[in-house]
Amino acid sequence: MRQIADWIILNLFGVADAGSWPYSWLVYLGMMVFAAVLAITFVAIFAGPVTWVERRVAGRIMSRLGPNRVGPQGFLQWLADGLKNLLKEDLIPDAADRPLFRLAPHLVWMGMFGAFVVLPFGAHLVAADLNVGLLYILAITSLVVLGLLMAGWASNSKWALYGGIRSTAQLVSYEIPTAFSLMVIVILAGTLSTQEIVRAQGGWPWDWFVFRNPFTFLAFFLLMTSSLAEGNRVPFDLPEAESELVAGYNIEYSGMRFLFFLFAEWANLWIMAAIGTFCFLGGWQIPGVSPDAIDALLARSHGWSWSWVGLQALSFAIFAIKASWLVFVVIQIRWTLPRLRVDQLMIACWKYLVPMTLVCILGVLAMALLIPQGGVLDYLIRGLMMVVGGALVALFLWRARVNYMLARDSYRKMEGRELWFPPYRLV
Amino acid sequence: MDAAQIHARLVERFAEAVLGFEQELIDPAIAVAAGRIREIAQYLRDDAALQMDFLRCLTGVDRRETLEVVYHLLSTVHLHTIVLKVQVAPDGARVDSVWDLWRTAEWYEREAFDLLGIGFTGHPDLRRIMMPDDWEGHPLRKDYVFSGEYHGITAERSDGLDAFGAPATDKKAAQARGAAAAAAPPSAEEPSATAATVSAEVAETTSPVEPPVAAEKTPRIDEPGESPSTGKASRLSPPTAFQPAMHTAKADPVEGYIQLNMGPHHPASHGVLNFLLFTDGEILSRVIPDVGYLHRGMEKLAESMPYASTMPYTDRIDYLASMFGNWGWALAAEKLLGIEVPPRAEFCRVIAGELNRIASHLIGTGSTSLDLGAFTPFVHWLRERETVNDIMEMICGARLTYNYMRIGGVARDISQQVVDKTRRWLDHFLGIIDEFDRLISFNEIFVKRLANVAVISPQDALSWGLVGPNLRASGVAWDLRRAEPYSVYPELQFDLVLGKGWRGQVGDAYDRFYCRIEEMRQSVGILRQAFDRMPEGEIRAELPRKIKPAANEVYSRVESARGEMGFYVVSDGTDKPYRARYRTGSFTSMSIIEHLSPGLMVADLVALIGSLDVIAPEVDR
Amino acid sequence: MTGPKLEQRIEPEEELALPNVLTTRLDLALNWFRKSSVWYLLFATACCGIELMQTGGPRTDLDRFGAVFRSSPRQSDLLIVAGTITYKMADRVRLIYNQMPQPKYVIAMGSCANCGGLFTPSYSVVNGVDKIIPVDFYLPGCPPRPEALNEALIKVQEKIQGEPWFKKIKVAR
Amino acid sequence: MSKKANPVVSYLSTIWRAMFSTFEGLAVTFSWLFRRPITIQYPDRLEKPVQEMLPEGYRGILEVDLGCCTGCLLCSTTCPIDCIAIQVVKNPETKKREVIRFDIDIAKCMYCGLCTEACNFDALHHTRQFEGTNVSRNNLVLHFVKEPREVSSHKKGEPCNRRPVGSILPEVMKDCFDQEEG
Repeated sequence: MRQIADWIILNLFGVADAGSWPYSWLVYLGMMVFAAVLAITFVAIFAGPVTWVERRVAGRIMSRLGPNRVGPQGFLQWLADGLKNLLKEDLIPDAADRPLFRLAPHLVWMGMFGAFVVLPFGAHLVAADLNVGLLYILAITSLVVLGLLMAGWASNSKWALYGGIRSTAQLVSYEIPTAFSLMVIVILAGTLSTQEIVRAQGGWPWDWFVFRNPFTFLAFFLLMTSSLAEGNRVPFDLPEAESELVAGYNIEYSGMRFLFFLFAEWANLWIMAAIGTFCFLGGWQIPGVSPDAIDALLARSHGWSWSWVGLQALSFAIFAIKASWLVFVVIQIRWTLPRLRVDQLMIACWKYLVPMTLVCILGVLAMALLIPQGGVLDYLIRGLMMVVGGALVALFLWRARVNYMLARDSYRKMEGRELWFPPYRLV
Repeated sequence: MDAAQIHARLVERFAEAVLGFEQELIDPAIAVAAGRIREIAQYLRDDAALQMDFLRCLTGVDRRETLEVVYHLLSTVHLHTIVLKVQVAPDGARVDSVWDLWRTAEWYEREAFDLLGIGFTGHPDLRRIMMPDDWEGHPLRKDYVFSGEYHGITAERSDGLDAFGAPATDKKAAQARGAAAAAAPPSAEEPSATAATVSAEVAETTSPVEPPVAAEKTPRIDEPGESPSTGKASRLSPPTAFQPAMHTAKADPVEGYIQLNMGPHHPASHGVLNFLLFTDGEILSRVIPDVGYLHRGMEKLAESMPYASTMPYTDRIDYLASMFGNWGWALAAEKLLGIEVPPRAEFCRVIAGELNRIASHLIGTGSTSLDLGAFTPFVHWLRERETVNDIMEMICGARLTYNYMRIGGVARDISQQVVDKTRRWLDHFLGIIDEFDRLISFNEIFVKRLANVAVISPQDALSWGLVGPNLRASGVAWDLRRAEPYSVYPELQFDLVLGKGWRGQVGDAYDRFYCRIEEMRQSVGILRQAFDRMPEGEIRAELPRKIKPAANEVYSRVESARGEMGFYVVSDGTDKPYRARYRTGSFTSMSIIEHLSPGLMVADLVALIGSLDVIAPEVDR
Repeated sequence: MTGPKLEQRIEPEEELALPNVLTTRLDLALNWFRKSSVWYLLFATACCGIELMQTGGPRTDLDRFGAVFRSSPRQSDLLIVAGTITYKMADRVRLIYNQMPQPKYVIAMGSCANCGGLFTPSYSVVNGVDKIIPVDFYLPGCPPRPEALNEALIKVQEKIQGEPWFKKIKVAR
Repeated sequence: MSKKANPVVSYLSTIWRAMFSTFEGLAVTFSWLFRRPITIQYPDRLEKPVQEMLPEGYRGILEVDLGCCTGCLLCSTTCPIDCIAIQVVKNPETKKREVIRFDIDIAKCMYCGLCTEACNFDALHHTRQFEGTNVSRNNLVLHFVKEPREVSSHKKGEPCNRRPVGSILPEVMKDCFDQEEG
């Protein structure tokens, strides 16, 4: 970014030494604003369509269709929701604490948005490859806690306060299993940098951390569970529990501000999936292409080249597919499970997740000490874990098929037509 | 032990306190002295041979000269019933409260106080229950006249039909002001003195010879139509800064507790129920249910209508199980008239009733899962309900408010087409129930949310007058289809579903939930048997031209989806009931919430309401 | 209380500048998005509430039109008064209406909300929700079928589509 | 759980049950992705209008065929809420009874079907029409009489040459709904 700004200063204004030029801060500021707008659009485009996907998937799970009128197959639904909320009346309750009420959605948004900075979307597609990337994600998402509590407090509604307090208790608690299960990765990769973590894995599944050993396999599920809680998703959506707290912390928010909360939620879905992907599922790693080769390509061509761009796009696509799959799983969980009670939430965290993540850390340490990296035994374990993972998926598909078959014949008799209606058939 | 024997025992023991014995009534009643009612009630409850452990219903009746309190008592042990009656003077007289004998009486007495102005000595919390705190008068008194205005909202409605001045609607216009219902109507045809209150604009156009073309130009007083967001909202009263009336006047803030108003608009409140919560963080210290937000005055309406016309109103008592409202009302009228229902009609009733029971339990169990955060199971149940609705549409033409039964039979026959469709659906449905179990009933989170939550002991359940699945979940084998059989249920095979402590203790929320699932399976069996056995024949009995039962009293009851639905009808020999009283399951299950709630969490309260399957209009009527 | 403030904004529009082609076009586009995202408040009082649920349910599926339910009045655009309103409830209905942000629409669903319906003679029932809050559309039925409610939603969408949006912003702000 | 379970066993079994039941639940919801949704795409994407899908006896908006109506007022008196208003007057010239007003307030009607049962002359019927949204409540009062017309004189039980159910309603609704608003 700095380089581009300097380049602009050099070429547009003819000033070679940006540091001593008095107006260079203006250009820097402009660049920052431009980058921020670009990034917000980027995140919005990430977050928006997910709402459409979720509603369509939820619709099919519930034997209905979901939005299909706004644009082709209802794809513009997210845009409609966004624009409508922008046009709604800007409403702040009289009794609310106005500055805090205004600030809260921005904090939540900032917390979510900030995490995008270090997400490695592709081989060289990362906004900032911080050497403390994971730590940064954990730290910046803590802003969300502040925002939610602020929203709950400032609304001056007891329901909102309940939501705020619940979310604080929840997010603060679940930081620990999240961090612990990420520790597993840090131990294996030996770095906190997100790009380095991806590079420590490989393109093929047996190089992924999730199949490295039983403990990473477990840690993957623990991470996904606790990040569900971090993102206030079902079954941990207590802060906005529809049937208990009406809408929780955002009960008094309307229009634009509510939109911020919504978008933060969906953006968080991506962050959740992205963390799972780059920590456990090999991130953007292209099977058969080593990251060093891509680096070398960049270095050889002194800039960019078409093959480099192609590889970037491929790496991004791989990343996006993996992350989308996780997003889909999270959506499906959302529409399957009921909600925990608040004490059960705490029990699940402190009695189950935290000890289990600790076991994972110990186990990974022990494995790292006992089993040499790249040895026969190591690959044997990786293969075994892949078999376990594959078996789980196969079992899942078999159970789903059983459920389908149980309903098929009686449905045909009742309705006089076939039950089969795969999701790719659009209506 | 029959009524005469009970009367003899009471006379033997209380002698002069027993004032009379109305043996000729369908449900024989014993009149006792007002001052001794508590004593007698206690004896009836505690005596080993009587053991009247269940107060079915407590009704206030305005007898014009006196006010009467009627107690319908039942012994679930000895299976005998008795009716007690107490008469008091209308002004200021009080009856001893029996709330500590049967806890359900607490709310019943509040209701009698609210609607009839009967005082109860020793009642812990005697205040209005249905009407707002600042309401004037007691609506169920025979001489009650509604002022026609409350908080600036007038009852007059001068657009629509009334504006065109139909002679037939004059009566109704008067009724809208509550005047017609005040005294016994001298003659329905006469415009009567109430016409004077009709506003001038309307009166001008009520000339019967005026052609409708001219009537269209009638200045309408209440102009609806202008869009509120773009147009002028002129016809509304000026929106001054108003303070909505909080009807829980008794709720003084308790030091150290957060006071929360849950409802009447709340996703988990199943309609319009209000709860005042005192919470210590997430833990509830006290929950005060506040009902009456849907009190529609159905009992008063029944007094102003012929027996047959009340039928559609009974749909709305419990709209999820409206067939049972129909059924109970039809039974009451048939008992009063002494009519036998043709066998085919009885089977039609059972089929429609059991289908409705399934439909109701679908919502009951589905909304429990919705309240716990699982949306999909609920929607799946909605989907199955659509099929039931389709079948109901074929049977009676409506999806929700069936109005299917008539006095002496049913409105329409059930065709073979319906039978076939229902059979096919039932085959499908059994599989879907199993799938529902896999999806949600056996889900660990769901189980953990419901198991061991809000356990109701059998004693409590009886004392609070719980009925239906809620009572059976506590392990009390009480089902009117078995205990006091009616219709053709004795011919049909089915199991009583009792709470077994499937995942926790007997009588917890999970048992109440799962009892309903099991009852749906039983209903499927009943339906299949009923289809097999349905005889050919008439569907309606011969009725007298004018339904005018002789003066009598009856308490008819059916096992609705929410338990005993009772209709206490007092007939005075005219074509309209003198007093109609609806005893419903939700009213009593609502009253137990205050007892159960201390120590629960906010989220448990939601589960509790869901598992009790409380439905607002049944509470408020 | 937010009531009085809100009501002031329902002042009649004044005729402003001549209708501009651009604003008309923009109106059309914006209204198309607005009408595609009508969120209704989950407000069920009586029998119609069950049909309201069924309408959101799988058979009729209002979500097809982008209409989803919200529990908080702050986030909803459409108030579907589904069921009987009693005098005891009347103040709350008005409060809920006032809590909704502009622009907002009201459907009186079913006979009770229209005029009291079969409970017109009752002493405790408000004879029509339009005595309390302004109503945009009246929907007959007792209760109306889900498809009928769907039709009412389409009517609301048509109404939104016809609204001059830019003019209103000028007046309101 | 009366007997005291081994804490380790119960700890592990809780984990197992939570995992297993979640797995089973996900399998159910996943299988639904491949099942046919039951959504009926009202109003436009349909094979036939919803009205025609409804069974014959559906209790929709009321309709009267004045060619069959004898002006007996039975429906109006049977109606528990008086949502039918009929005026029959004797025409001074022809000395025949004429119905000058037959209004049905479909906004107030509760669709109970008592009036159609009461009608002995096959005049009053429920149609399968249910769409009646309107901006004004007054428009929802259907005026079936446009100009005074003589009542039918056929006897009870006699067949009446009535128009098919549902054929009269559309034009009446159109007339009433197109009135000026408010």
